[in-house]
Formats: sequence, C-alpha cells, structure tokens
Amino acid sequence: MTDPNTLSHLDLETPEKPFLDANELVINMGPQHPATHGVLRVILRLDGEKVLGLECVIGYLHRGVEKIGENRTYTMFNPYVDRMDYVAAVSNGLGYCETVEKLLNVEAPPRAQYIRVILTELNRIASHQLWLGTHALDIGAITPLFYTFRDREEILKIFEKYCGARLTTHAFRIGGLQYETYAGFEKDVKNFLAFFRPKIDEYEELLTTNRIWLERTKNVGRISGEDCIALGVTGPVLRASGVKWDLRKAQPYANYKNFDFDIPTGQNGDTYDRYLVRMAEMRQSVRIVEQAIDSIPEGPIIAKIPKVMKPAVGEVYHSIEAPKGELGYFIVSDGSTQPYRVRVRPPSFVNLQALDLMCRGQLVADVIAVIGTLDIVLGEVDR
Amino acid sequence: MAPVATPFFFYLLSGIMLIGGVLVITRKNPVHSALALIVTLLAQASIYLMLYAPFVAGVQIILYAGGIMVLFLFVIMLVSVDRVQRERQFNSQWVVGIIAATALGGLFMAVYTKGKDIFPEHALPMVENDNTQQIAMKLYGQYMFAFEIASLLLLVAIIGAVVMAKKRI
Amino acid sequence: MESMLHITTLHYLVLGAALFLLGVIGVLTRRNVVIVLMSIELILNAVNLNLVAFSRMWGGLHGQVFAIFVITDAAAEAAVGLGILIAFFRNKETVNIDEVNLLKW
Amino acid sequence: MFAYIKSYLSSAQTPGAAGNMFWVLVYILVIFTGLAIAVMLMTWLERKVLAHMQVRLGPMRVGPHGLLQPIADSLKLLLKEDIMPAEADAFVFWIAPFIVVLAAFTVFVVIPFGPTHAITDMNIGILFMLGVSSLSVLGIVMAGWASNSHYPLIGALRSSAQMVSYEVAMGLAVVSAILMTSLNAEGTGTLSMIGIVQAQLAQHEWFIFKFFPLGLIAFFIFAVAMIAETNRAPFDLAEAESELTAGFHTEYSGFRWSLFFLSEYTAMIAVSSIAVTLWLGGWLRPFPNLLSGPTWDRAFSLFPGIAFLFLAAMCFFNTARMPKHPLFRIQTIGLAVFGIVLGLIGLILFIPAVSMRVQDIFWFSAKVGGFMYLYIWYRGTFPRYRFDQLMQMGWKVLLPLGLGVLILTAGVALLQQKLWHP
Repeated sequence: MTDPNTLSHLDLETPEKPFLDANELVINMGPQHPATHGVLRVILRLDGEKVLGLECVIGYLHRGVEKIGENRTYTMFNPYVDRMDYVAAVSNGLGYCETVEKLLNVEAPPRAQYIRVILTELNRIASHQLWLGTHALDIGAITPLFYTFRDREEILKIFEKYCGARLTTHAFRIGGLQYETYAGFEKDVKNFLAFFRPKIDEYEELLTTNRIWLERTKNVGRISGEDCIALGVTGPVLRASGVKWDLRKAQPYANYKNFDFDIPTGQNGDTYDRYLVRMAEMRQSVRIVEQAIDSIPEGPIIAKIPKVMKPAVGEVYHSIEAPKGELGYFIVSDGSTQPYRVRVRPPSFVNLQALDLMCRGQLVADVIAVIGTLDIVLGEVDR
Repeated sequence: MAPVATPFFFYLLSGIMLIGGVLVITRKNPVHSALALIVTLLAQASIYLMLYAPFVAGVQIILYAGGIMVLFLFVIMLVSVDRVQRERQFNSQWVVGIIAATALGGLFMAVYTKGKDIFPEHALPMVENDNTQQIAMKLYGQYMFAFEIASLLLLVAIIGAVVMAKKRI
Repeated sequence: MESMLHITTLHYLVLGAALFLLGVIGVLTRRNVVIVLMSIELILNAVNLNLVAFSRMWGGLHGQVFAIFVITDAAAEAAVGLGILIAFFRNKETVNIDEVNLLKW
Repeated sequence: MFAYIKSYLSSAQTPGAAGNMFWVLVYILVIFTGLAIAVMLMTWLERKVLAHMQVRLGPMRVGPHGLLQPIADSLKLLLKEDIMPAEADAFVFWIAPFIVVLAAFTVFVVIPFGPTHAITDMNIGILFMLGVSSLSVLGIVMAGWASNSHYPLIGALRSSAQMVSYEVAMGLAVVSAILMTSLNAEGTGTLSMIGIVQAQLAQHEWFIFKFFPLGLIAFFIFAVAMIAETNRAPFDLAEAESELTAGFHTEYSGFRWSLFFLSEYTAMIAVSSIAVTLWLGGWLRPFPNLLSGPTWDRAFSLFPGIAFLFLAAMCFFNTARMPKHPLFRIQTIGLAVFGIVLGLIGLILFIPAVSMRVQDIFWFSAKVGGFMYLYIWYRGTFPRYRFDQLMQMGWKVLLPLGLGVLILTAGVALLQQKLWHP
C-alpha cells in the first residue's frame, strides 16, 4: 500500500493551487458539524465553493481500544470490539472471535456458524439502513431517515430478543455462541425478511429515480478502481468502482461458501453507484439470511475451548467483510492469557483516506455527500 | 390617492436622504456606507411617490435597492473589508476636492436664487392612476429606440462585467 | 415661512443639488473604490430627482421615462464598475483608488 | 358605531384607496395578527404533517395533539438569551432581522383578500410586492456578513445569489401574467393586485388556464422560483443544515432568530399570495364557468362554514379517541372546547350575510393554504439541490422558459386582439 510508484499519480501531498492565494478560504468543518457523522474534523481549503484540498483531523474519539486489548484476557476483550463500529457491532464480534479461534486452532460448530451468518447479515442490513438514512439526510432528503430507522428497529428487536442488547450486542463468544436461539427466532427472522423486502423497494422509490438525487450523486466523488486499490479502500466503495472483491467470496470465512449470493458492483465509482451497490447488498443479505434460516443444523453451539485461553506463541491475521469493508484483526500471542499485541484494521479508517482524492475539485456540498457515501463510523476510525 | 402632509414628509424624507448621503461618504466601513445608501434610496423612492411617479418609485426599489445594492454588498464581501478600514480613508487631494465641490455648490445656489422666479408656483395637475400605462406608452412609442439602446447597453454591461470578474474566460 | 411650507419644484431641486454635492465630495475625496462607486450612485440619484421633479412641474412624463433610463444606466455602470473592481482587487489585493496608477508614468 | 361599520362593509373601495385612515389601521392590525397566527399554525402544521409523512407523531405533549406547541415554542424563543458574537458588527447584526421582517410584512399592504379586503390598492401593486420582497435579500446579506463567521457568510452569499437570480425568472413569469390582464376592450393592462383578479373575473378565466399551456408554464416557473425565493426545500441551500449548519442565521439566537423564522414563513405566505392572485383567481371561487348561477354561488358560499364544521368534527372525533385516563382529562376537555369554538365559528359562517362577505377571504386563504401544504410536501420528499445545479436551473432552464412563454403570450395576445377584436 505504501508503494510510491502506485501512489504517485494521486499526488495527495500538494493540494491544487487556487488562482490567487487571496481567494483561498480555509474552513474548519467539524468536529461539531452536523454532517461529519460524529467527531470528524475536516479542514477544507476552498476556492469559492470549490474544494482545493482537505485534511481530516481524527482522534477525537480515541479510546485506545488496541492498548486495552493488551491488558485484558482474550475473553475479556471481546465486548470491547463492539464499541468500535457500534453500528455493526455483530460484525466486529465475528471478526474478533474468528481471529482468536484461528489462533486457538478451533472451529465453531456448524449450528453456531449458521446463526453467526444470520446475525451478521442482519447487522449488515441494519448498518446499511443507518447509512442510507444519514446519507440521504445529508443530501437533504429527511424522510428516508425515519423510514430506515423504523425498519432497523425490527432488526434490533431480534438482537435484543437474542442476546439482550440492541446496539453493542456482544452476540458471539470465542468458539461459538453463548446463547441458544430463543423460541421463535426463526419465525421472527422470516417475518422480518418478508416485511423488509418491500421496504427496500420503498426506499428506492423515494430516491433511485429522483431527479435531484441523481443530480446530487451522479459523478460526485468519483474514484477509480485502481485508486481504490492503491489506497486500500475496501467494501462497497471498492465494489462500486467496478472491482469485484468481497472477502465473503474471495476468502470465505464462517461458511459463507455454503450460500449462494452475488457481489453487486458498479461501474463509475461515484456516489450514486455506491448507493446502488449498498441497496443491492441489502437484497443479497436478505437472500443469504433466507438460505441460512431454512437450514440451521442441529448440534452444539460452542466448540470445546479451554476455560483459560493460552494460545500458543504466534501471530495471526484474519479479516472479514464488514458492512463497511475489510475488517481485519492482527493478534500476536506470547503464550500468556493476554494478547501481546492487538491491531485492528478498520475499514472506515482506511476508506477515509480516499476523502481528499474524492473531494478534489468538487463543491462543499459534495464533500458532505462524499463523507456520507464513505459510510464512516468515527468510533472505528479513532478506536 | 393624493399625498398627505406634503411639507412634513418632504422635510422628513429629505432629512433622511441627506443624513444618509453624508453617512455614505464618511463611513469607514463600506457595508455601513451601503446601508446608508439603501436608506437614502428608499427615502428617495418615497419622494418619487410624492411627485406622482409611482412607477419610477417601484423601479427604484426593485432595481436600486433590491438589485444594485445587493451587487454592491456582494462585492464588498468578496473584497476584504478589514484591511481597508484600518488604512487612510481620504486621498491626498481631499482639500482640493472639497473646495471644488463647494464651488460647484455655490454655483448651484447662485443659479437657483437668481432664477427661482422661472419656476411656476403650482405644478400642473397629473393623474396618478394610469401613470404606468402612460409610461409604457412613452417607453414603447416615442422612446422605443432609446429603450432598445438601453437594453443593448445592459447586454454590453453584462458581458463586460463577466469578462472583468471572471478568472479565466 | 410660507415658502418653507409650500413645497415647490425648487425645494426638490435644492435637495437634488445637495445630494449631487455629497456625491461629488465622495468621488473626489474617498480612497475606497466601493465608496466612490456608491457616490456615483448618489450623483445619478440626484439627477433622477431633478428629472422627476421637472416632470412633475410640467405635468408630463418625459422626465420619468428619462429617470428610468438613468436607472438602467446606473445598473450597467455598477455592474461594469464592480467587475473592474473585482479584477483590480484580484491583481493588487487592495481597493484603494490611489493605487490604480499603472498608467501614471 | 354599527352604522359606521355597516357603511364601511358595503363600500366598494379598499380603505387605503378611500383614504379612511381608521379602517386602514384596523386592517393593518387584523392582517398582521392574522399573519402571526397563521405563522404559528403553519409551524404546528409543518411539524405535524411532516411527522405523519415520516411515520412519527410529531408534537403531542403541549396541548391536545401538540396544538399549543407554537405558543410554547415562541415563549421559549422569547425567553432565550440573546447572544451576539463578540466580533460581530453590532449595529448591522442588530438591524438585519428587522429589515427581513419589515420586508416580509410590508408586502401584505397590497395583497387583496377580497375585492375590498386589502389595506390599499396600489397602481403599481405587483411591482411594489416584488420590490419590497426583494429587499429581504439585503437583510440576509447583512445578517451573514455581520455575524463575522464563515458559515453565515457563505450562507448569506448563497441565499442572496439564489434570490437575485430567481427573481429574474419570477419577474418574467409575472410579466406574462400581467400581459394577460390587457386582453380587454381598451387594451390596457394593470399592475394593481385587485385589478389583476378583476381582469380574471372579467375574462371568466383564471390565468393558469389562459392560453393553455402558456399560463400553466408561467405558473410553473413562478411556483419553482417562489420556493427558491423563500429558501425552502429543495432549494434550502442557504440553511442547508448538513453543509452550513444553519446558513446566515447560524449566529442568531432567541428573539432575533425567531424574527428570521417569522419572516421566512411570512414570505412563504406572501409569495403564495402572489401566485394565487396572479394565476389562481385570488379570492374568486372555483368553477365560475362550469357551475355558475346564483344557486351555485349560494352553495359555494357555504364552504367556509363547512370547512370549520369539518375541523370541529375532527376535533370531536379525536376527543372521543383520547385515552380515557385522568392524566388526559385536561387535554380532552381542551380539545372538545376547541372543537366547540370551531363549530360555533362554522355555524356563524352559515349566516348568509356573513358568508357572502367572508367567502372571498376563505377562498383566498384556502388557496394559499394549498400552497403551504405543497411547501411541506416538498420538504418531506425532495433531497436538496447543489448550488451550481440550482443556478443552472435558474439561468438555463427557468429563464429561457420564462422568456419563451413571455414572447409566446405576447404573440398570442396580439393575434387575439387583432383577429377577434379588430
């Protein structure tokens, strides 16, 4: 990723020159700005309303999650990862649990794996819903936010029924699951799927062919597939640029290989394509959950793991496809009960790098749209 | 509707106009000057109403106060005001300027005192009701050519302004 | 007193003259181009006032029509003047009229 | 006294035109109080309607169905601390909201709620309206500049550029409507607001249907431009929350902020009134040709009463639906009383002498109310335009369209005068 040859054409170091320095306006957007999705601070250099360059100042939500990991046992650290991308806490948990399982050389039993997939995909839908609502709100459509929150509520209800928490779920345990599904879990999920399918159409009806929406999102914040790869951008942003890369297919984890689904991709890599890709991903998630819910095998829900976890000395990197992109965990074990080093590769943090490139030459209003379309969660950026 | 209490409103409005005019040329901050000028223009629009010229008054409000002054304010905001305010406000020839203006004023006064008898005591009656129609008749009849020239002038001005203000054409 | 209370054309003319003088003083003494342009507007307004006052005096509408033309003219003048000002500011980063001295050699 | 009032009620002139200063004052008071109430009602309605569009309830706590919410809001705003930024230009900062409010309210001097229900009838009515409403730009620019802060400045520049550019398209649309007033025997049009409606009455046709589809297109141009003029969604860039926090009034708080708020809603009502007057027949009742005759006139004059009775019925219906809990007793009683008051007003409006005089105002307000609903509806459905797109729309779409409509209207009008009335 740091290969200078690949990055040279991006030229992120020197911003574009304004016509005359007298006209350059430096505006500080955030950290208390309604559209920066938390405490992101963006320093914009403007020529009139045209963006010459921008710089992200992050760290306002830094809690030292990685350092905390070094001082907790493997089990104790598990709930902390939920607090990174709090919008998609289940995915974070899945990534962490699978990484530790890889370190311990155990594998979760099939029943646990199916339930994990169901919950993770539901979480992906919830995350995309939140993204859609806030993104549309940023562009000025206030109604979709309430629609998506109404429907997201149904997912959160399932989470709550399953594990008692709605947002930071801590749904999974290392080696499998702690809780057996509650009675009526399958019925709830199926009801939700039946309820949700038409809702996606409803969102699309509001936005997809809306003239203003098209004008606001088409050709805004374009980024090419090569630039995405050069910057390490992953997730829907990468796929909208036409690169068919999804870790669920590329290096299947949790038994995703048992399910049949497509990887939606875009062509232009603009905001509209990212919107379409995420909408399509919601449909694909519904498809995956539909397949999984019908074929949950019987069996144990947790593998045999020691009470006190002392993985062998070594290191492991494992990544999953979180709703926002590649979520990777790198854990070094020194043989003790606590990890020697935990490093998280959060998708939001890496994707945020592309902001400067995507916003160059666009207008201030587009910066808002682009921040929205990157779908960042500051808890994950700052950790 | 005939103007009521003409002397009172005349002195009130002309007072406002003159104070506004003085403020325009004395304020350090151009925005304050512009504000004063707007007040002057609105007072003048009212005086037009007193002079049975409602259409001119309307044009004055719409074009001057609503159009030209917004343009002025725009430009003032684009060019930085702060530094200009701290600098010297009057140029080096201000003494000469004031002497010349005073001389001009003396000339005006002399002419007005000498020739005040040629002005009739009472103005000729005017109908206000069809003022707009009458002006329209004049504008599109007798002054048709001048009107077209004016529109051409505006077109030239638009192009000129764009050429001047645009960075790269 | 009688002449004070009866507003004649002369009153309007004196008002116009006063406004005109204010404009002239502004044009001749101020350094800030924006204010100079505004002073020109004052002058044009003084002219307008006279035109409308004469139109009232003779009971015709020619003066008013002329006033409208003058307003049109003022709009054109302001647009071009401010355009020049913007171009000037971009090159010199000042709006002081003293410094428009490129041709003063 | 009563004889005096009665003599006025049967006069055929507006109080301003009649030079009756007492009635002018009464009208000013009535119209401005009415406006204040309308704005309060509008804030409540906007929140309620928007809420129901967005699958939520909206204000429910203050009064039955949040009916007293506007009062609570305004109280809160008045009691809030009035903050002035330290670096602000105090005088300009102080005066800007008043300019905006003044511009928004002064427009109502010439708006005719009925053939005699206007403060005054000006010969240059529509010109005056456009001129005065364009003055509010000044207030906005000053507010943004005086705050001495980036976001308000950008917001002010945006909104003033927007308002100035849409005024052009708006003016063209207005001119094409004014052209239509000259289609009479004398061939002279009028700029007077009352005269425009009377021209529509004389021609037995609302101007929106005149020279179909020319009137309709002109109306459409105006309808788009007026949303931009009032800085409302989807053209609410000046106060685009996600971009500029709150636009030119970011630094304002408390009472002064509420003045901006008041003027925004007043301006909405004002431009809707222009649209109604120019294209939708002002105070004229609908279907004047299809359903003509005294019987139909009588039937249509019942509408004000019916409308109020309908509102009363809604109140009673919701009173019945109120939760039967002691905590809700006061609210239930309040709603019932509200319903009774509305019902009584409705009954009074059925008296023929009243209804014949009030129906003008009713039809005018109903049409304006329709526009108000459209405003809310747009806000609920549309995303926001970007600035350059907005300008493109104004200069490259609406302006040529407006010019085309103007030329076509003039041509058709000329043809008609030459051919049918030689």
